Amino acid sequence: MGGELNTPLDLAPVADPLEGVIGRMYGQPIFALPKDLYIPPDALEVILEAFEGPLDLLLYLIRKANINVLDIPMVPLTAQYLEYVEAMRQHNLELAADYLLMAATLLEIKSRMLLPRPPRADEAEEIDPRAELVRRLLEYEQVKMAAVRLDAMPRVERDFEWVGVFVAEKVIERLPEVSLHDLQLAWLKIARQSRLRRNHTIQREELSVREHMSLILRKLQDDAFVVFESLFDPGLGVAGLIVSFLATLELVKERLVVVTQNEAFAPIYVKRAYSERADA
Amino acid sequence: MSVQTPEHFKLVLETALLAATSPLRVSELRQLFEPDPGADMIRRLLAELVEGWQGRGVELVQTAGGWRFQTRLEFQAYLDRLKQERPPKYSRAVLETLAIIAYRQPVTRGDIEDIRGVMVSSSVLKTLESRGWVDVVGYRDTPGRPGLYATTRKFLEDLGLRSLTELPPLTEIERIMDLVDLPKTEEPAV
Amino acid sequence: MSVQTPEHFKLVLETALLAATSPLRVSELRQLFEPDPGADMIRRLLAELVEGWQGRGVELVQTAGGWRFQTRLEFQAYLDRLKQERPPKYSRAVLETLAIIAYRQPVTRGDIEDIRGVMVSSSVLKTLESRGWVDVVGYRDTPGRPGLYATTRKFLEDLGLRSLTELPPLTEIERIMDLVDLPKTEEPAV
Repeated sequence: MGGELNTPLDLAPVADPLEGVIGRMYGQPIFALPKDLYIPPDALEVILEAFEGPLDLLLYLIRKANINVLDIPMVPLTAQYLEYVEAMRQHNLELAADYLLMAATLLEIKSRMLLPRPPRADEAEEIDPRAELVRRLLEYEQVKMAAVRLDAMPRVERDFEWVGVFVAEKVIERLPEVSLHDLQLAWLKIARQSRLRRNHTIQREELSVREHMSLILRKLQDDAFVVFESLFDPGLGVAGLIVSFLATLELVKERLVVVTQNEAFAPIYVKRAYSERADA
Repeated sequence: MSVQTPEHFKLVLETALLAATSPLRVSELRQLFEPDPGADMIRRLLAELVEGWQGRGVELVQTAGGWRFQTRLEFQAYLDRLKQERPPKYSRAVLETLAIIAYRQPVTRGDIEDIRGVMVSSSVLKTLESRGWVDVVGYRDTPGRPGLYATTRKFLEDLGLRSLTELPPLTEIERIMDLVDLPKTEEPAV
Repeated sequence: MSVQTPEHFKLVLETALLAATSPLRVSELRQLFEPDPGADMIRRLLAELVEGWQGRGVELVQTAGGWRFQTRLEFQAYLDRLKQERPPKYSRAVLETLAIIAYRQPVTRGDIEDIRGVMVSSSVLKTLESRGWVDVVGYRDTPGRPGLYATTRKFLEDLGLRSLTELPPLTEIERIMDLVDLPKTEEPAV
């Protein structure tokens, strides 16, 4: 180790041990840097890599020595910082440019503080050369603390899990939905093809007749003769019966059903005019 | 958290199963505890959990891969509502064919073609038949004896109608048509 | 299933929330029901659900994206026993970068470097981006047009926060300075 590393420092002695183990030497935990800054070669890398950069290193030195951040003694701090940087260089640690830049900054502040102050009247406006460094140190320390707190906050997958139970699904084909509005629009498009103007005359009454035409045809599904009267459901009331009768007449007119009666007053039978089976 | 009561074991089991992304075997569930309470204990607690979740929308079931919580099928209809996917739509041909059958029934395929002025493909009618909305209720006495299509009771039920007469009257449609025709002339850009 | 009692509504809500893979907003939960019971009703039922899940290993919480069930912290020690891999631990570089983005957003990489006093490696930002916690929300109108980083909603959700205002407040600079003297007198052991 270089002799300058053993140089006693002007800083206040270390009051408290570090919070935790910062490294291990020959299997023994290292809780704090030795006061005389003698750093065992094996531990140096561990210690230096623990710093996140020059600000972090400076903060460490300041806090360790229990210095008032607002009144940093630049001479000893700069000296100690440079010793660390020199130790890094000697151990061929990759020395980030940031550390060198900070070294230059410290030296500059130090020299500015050593210069005699210009005889100026308005001392109030004089800016402490350390002000910017102090601001950066405090801001960084703030972020450092915020990072620790963020890390301590409960976080999914580390401190808790999200619940998401399996969704049992019957595979159902999604069928299109049709509304009355859809049907209206569909008819609208048909009507637009002007050939269909006559269809506009369809009335509610006629629709019910057509409905009953379908119902009667449905009753005749098995191609057998059906007694005429059985086509009418008395539960429909008079109006319903009339509609059913009109539907039957319409079916006859459109030759969709055949009505037969063997003789007067004999039972009237109704049958579908044609069936698929008859075609075959 | 260190209370080793069966109730607490059950809470841990339940929590692990609710958070799990795949089914958990009894052997895995045993690893939740130290010391190992044994497979019998786990199974007994699982049975109690199954019991405890009766009547809820989620149930604890044993699958080939192990135990897992899953939603009950009866709740699928609700969960489906949260899905963003839009329901499929019928083509214009299908809707127009359906409208013609509804208003002009019973009609043959030829009638539908006359009204629409275009051929009606078999797939259109098959779509409506397989949906159970139309069927052939008879045959017309014309060459080829074409089938007569009519709407079914299921059609009425699915559209929430008691009878065809509850279909919007065509006069109303005509009025709507006039309204719909308006934008053509007034808002050509839309 | 058609019983429209508050108890049944609660079952449906609970089921949807247990099955959801992402938080559900009140507006989404309203879609579960027809007719819409209204936001107030949903909120009241949610409050009852929160109450009903007291003492269990799982709790209903409100995060940035809406409501969701999550396991209670006290149960993580058990759940960890089933885990094959440990969740990632983040380096100080990653955590400090995250803190700067969270508290100072939107910030450029240059801003982060100024505050930390060191270069920020690409891997640090990539770690945060691939976790889905930060992303580029715009570009600053300076030479090179550097990207502006901000935290995402996933960041809030992963930390169980409803908004950035729920982040722990930054230690005030004055407090930091006071800390210099604190350990000597008040907290020597900590």
